[in-house]
Amino acid sequence: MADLHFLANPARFRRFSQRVLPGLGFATVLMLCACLYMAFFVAPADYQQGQTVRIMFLHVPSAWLSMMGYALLAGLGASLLVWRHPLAALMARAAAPVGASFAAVCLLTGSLWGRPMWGTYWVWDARLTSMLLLFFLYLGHIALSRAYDEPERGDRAAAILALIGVINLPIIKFSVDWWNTLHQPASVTRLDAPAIHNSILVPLLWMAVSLLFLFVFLVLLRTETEIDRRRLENAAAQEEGAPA
Amino acid sequence: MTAFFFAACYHGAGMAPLFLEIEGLACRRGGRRVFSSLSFGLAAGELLALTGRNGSGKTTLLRALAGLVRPDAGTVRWQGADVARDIDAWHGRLAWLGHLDGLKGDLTVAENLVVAQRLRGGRPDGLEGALLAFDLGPLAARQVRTLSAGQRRRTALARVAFSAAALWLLDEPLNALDTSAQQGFRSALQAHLAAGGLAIAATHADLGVAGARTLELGSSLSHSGGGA
Amino acid sequence: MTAFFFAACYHGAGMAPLFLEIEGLACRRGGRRVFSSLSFGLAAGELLALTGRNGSGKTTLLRALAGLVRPDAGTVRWQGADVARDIDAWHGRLAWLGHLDGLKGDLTVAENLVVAQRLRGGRPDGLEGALLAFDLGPLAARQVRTLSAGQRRRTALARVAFSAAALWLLDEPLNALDTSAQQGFRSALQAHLAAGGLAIAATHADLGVAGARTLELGSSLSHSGGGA
Amino acid sequence: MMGGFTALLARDLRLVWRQPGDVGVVLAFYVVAVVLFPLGIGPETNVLQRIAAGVLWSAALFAALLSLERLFAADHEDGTLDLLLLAPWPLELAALAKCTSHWIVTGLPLSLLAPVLGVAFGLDGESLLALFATLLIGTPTLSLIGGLAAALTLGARKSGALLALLALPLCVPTLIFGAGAVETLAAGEGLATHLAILGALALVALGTTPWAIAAALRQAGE
Amino acid sequence: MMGGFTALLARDLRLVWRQPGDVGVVLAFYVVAVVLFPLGIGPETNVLQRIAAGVLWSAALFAALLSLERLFAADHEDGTLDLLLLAPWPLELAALAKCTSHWIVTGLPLSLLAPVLGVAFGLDGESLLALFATLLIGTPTLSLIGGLAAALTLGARKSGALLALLALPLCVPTLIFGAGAVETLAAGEGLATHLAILGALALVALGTTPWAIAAALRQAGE
Ligand code: HEM
Ligand SMILES: Nc1ncnc2c1ncn2[C@@H]1O[C@H](COP(=O)(O)OP(=O)(O)OP(=O)(O)O)[C@@H](O)[C@H]1O
Ligand SMILES: Nc1ncnc2c1ncn2[C@@H]1O[C@H](COP(=O)(O)OP(=O)(O)OP(=O)(O)O)[C@@H](O)[C@H]1O
Ligand SMILES: [Mg+2]
Ligand SMILES: [Mg+2]
Repeated sequence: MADLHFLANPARFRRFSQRVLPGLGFATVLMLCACLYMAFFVAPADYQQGQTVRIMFLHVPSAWLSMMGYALLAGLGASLLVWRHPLAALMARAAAPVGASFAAVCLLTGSLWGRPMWGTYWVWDARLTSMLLLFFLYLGHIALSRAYDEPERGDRAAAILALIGVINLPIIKFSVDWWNTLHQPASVTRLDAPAIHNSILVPLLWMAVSLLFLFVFLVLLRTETEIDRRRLENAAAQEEGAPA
Repeated sequence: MTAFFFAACYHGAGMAPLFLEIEGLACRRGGRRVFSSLSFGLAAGELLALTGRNGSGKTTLLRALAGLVRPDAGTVRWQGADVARDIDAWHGRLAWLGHLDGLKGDLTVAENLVVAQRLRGGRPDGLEGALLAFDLGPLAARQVRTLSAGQRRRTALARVAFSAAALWLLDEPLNALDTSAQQGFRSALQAHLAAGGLAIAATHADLGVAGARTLELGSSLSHSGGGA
Repeated sequence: MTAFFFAACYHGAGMAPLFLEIEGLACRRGGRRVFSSLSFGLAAGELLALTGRNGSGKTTLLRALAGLVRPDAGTVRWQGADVARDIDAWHGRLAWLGHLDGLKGDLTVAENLVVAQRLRGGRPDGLEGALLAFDLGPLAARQVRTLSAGQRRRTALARVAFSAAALWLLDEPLNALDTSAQQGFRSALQAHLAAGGLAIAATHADLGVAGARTLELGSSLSHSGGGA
Repeated sequence: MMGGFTALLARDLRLVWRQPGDVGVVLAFYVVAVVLFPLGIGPETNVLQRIAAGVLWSAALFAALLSLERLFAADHEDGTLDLLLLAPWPLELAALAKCTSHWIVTGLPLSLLAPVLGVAFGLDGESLLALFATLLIGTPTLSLIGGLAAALTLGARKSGALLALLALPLCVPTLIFGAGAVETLAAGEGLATHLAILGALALVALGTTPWAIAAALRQAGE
Repeated sequence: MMGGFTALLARDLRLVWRQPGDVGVVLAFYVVAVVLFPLGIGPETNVLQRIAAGVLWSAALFAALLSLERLFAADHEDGTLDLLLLAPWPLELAALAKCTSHWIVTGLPLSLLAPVLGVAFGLDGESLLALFATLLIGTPTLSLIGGLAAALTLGARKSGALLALLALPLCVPTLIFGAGAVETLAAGEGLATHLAILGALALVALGTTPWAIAAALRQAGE
């Protein structure tokens, strides 16, 4: 918490991120290359699903990251509304499109995977639909935060939405348990041992870690841009000077 | 200041003594008679100040003159011709300022003026002058929704001045204006009158223009018809 | 006239010299600083007239005092206590008149006053007096949507007078009022002050109340902090 | 405190009473919307029966959303929202009062009307009852969530569509369980779980949205 | 004369251009609305396919109506409607310009989006094309009729109730022939007659509504 307070100041955050970003970017690229190699050339094809199983290495981590991203939005929303951290608003603005992209990737890879597996690109089952709703919530967040002339008001409205929308996360997570559907039940994130073979599980987890790095990198980078942009806008506004 | 009036379009008809003649005008609102058999005339270069208590019918009269409210009886004549005959031509001759400013919050001050002029079918020449007259230069690029009440009113007044219309119909033009803006409005109005324009303004304050005529609407006058 | 003020609720605390203290208030709108480090105080029975050019921040200041806009910095104290601590109690002490009248067009004049009073948690006693003070008797049963601009403004003012609040915050109260209504407003205001009430009014015209203090907002003063 | 709540509720109901037609419009919209689907789909009864609950529920959702747009906007435009913000009692109660009046004026009549329309879709008595019960428990949630969307989009640059975009995803669980209950019944199972879930959703909405609405209204007043 | 028409059209498009998100919001609403129905109905593909055209068309109607509500109201509230009434060229053209800009901003993008969504419903290529064609010809009618309803609801208070109802029934023929065309195609018949009827409806609307809208606007100005 103390760290968070420390970083809540945009100027300090900027100094921090400038120090961290180059290294983080480098590490992300390296890890992604290694993981993609592992996923596509090292991991074995599934005896049932064949080569299509490789879609999973993109599909599952992006599902996790998009859910995590929304939880992040909610957290940032709370810290904006309760503590008025100026950075939280900028970071939420930066994170929403990134999270939305991961949600879109999950939806796309899922439906591409669905074609060979279920014989259709799309079914209206609970898991798929609640995931689509998560994507919509992201869109609503983005639209709302840009729907005001004073960006601060858009930030606060979107923060309120993020806090309410977080209800959707457990619905996504447990949809496979609550409704019997086509979609795979949890096989990695279970309380008991994972139900996936290690030869697939290990690259999957590595892929998840490197995509997490990518997520963090993108959010930090975009936050920095947001800070600069807000500064420029404020400077421009001040320059217009005392109104006549 | 006068550069953006097309003086020619309402000048030069010197033989007609009265540009605007109102005869026997009557209006009712919500079943109540507001005024009846109202008659007056206005010549080029004249200003008529409409006064009267709240609810005496100033706004109603202005709207009836513009053709926004259909009067119960009476005619409005411009250079001798009933304006109801060619209402579009009549609309082309007048500029309107209502209780509401008639501005789009999402457009900037300058865009609002240009768009309003285009909607009148006019060409947006001489924008600078209109902005200058109401001290709007520094605000020209600001979205109207971020302006204060008085700044908005000034923009609406600039729209009227910019329109180059022969007749200005103004409903409480001084509302929300600070003293320097009131001064700016007065000079714009005087320039308009000097160029041969006409103006009718509903007001509770003194407009501060020398030689203005006054028409007081009110329960006693409105029934007998108020001569100017 | 004073019959409908609950004088007791803000009287009798004679030992406190200043009811309202503003300290180091700063506000920004759309990224622009409107005023900063503004400090002043107001004692019981005092009227403060806010003046200044269009866009100088009068409305912003009033909204910040009411707690409608969150200021960037500074505190507002009522009898020594920061009003942000118990905002509901603070709201119970003030009456608001904005640029907009805050009336429901579908309700009658009397209903509007009664409802507004109920929403404040007060009892609608002495309605007659408030109506009378603003000459609204004959209009009491009319739906507000059928009123003229000035009649509506008078209804909004009657709502303020009817509220029996200790502090009146008024944004351009004289807008659209005719001379007799302005006179009526002045006497209501004077009665309020005489009963120990406070008032802050943004205005471009003279309020015509003897002993009123003035705070001029403007580019020069707003940065250094304007003493009254 | 409760005085302010009832005063606001009474005022809003009185405003509706002045224009009883406005309720009629929502109901008429509902009827037309429900009737439109068979028109688009064709008159095969078994298909109609299959989708009846879904259609009746979705149309109720749209009717509620359509009428929500002006919930706070009218107060915002005529300046009475400032008076609510300045009322000496919690704004959360004001938010609740507004949503309550919206439910009384739309949710309640829609719940009563839906079974009548259900007959035209060939639903049996038990299904009709289930429809009524789920709507009665589910529509308050719609009013609350829709009220939140209305408050969030208040100061924003217009657009009822933005409101719908925000509200619809949040209303989906209610819709699923509402329409689902009727279908479960057709499949021979009991109603109880579905009704319990709908009730739980309503309670969650009741416990969260008033605060969120109040927060949104406060920032719209700035 | 045409100068005023293009000026007004340009102004409205510029206002939208300032807020490109608003178009996105209507489209997003459309997507969400279309998604809702399957949710209520359940995932059986053959039923979905059967009702796809009806759902896609009805949702387009709702999206259009939702965004129409404010078509004239915004101008009414900020006083620019008075300026339109006082423009020195026929008010009918102004009405037409407003409806045209509404169509460009909603009808056109909806027509383009619908086939994409149709894929999710399992429609084949020919049906998708038919969907696009019928929407392209049919949505102008919706904009015109909806514009009339919007103008009528601006004016006298009591008519508001009666006349808001007017829009939906007036749009029913367009809806029936629009959704019907896609289904006819599935039944192996040609599209031509349906498209011709839709075109005729559009022409009738074009020939009548601008005058009615102008009349409604004039009385709203009183
Ligand atoms: C558009 C369609 C799809 C969507 C929106 C979707 C969505 C998701 C989501 C949100 C998760 C994360 C769940 C969690 O961690 O609790 C997930 C995990 C997963 N999905 Fe999908 N999915 C889709 C299609 C598919 C298909 C076609 C398959 C393969 C048959 C598949 C297989 C999996 C697997 C194996 C997991 C990991 C489950 C676990 O270990 O927790 N998905 N999907
Ligand atoms: N929503 C807003 N966004 C950005 N800037 C704003 C906004 N509202 C007001 N302003 C600006 O803030 C400044 C103060 O405005 P305010 O309304 O307080 O002025 P005012 O003194 O009340 O003026 P007036 O006499 O015209 O009513 C003005 O320069 C105005 O342009
Ligand atoms: N829509 C309406 N329906 C019924 N009566 C109306 C309507 N509008 C105005 N009136 C009444 O018509 C009369 C004249 O109103 P009008 O607005 O013309 O007055 P005004 O002189 O402009 O007043 P103000 O100085 O207050 O602006 C008033 O008595 C008013 O109550
Ligand atoms: Mg008037
Ligand atoms: Mg002001």
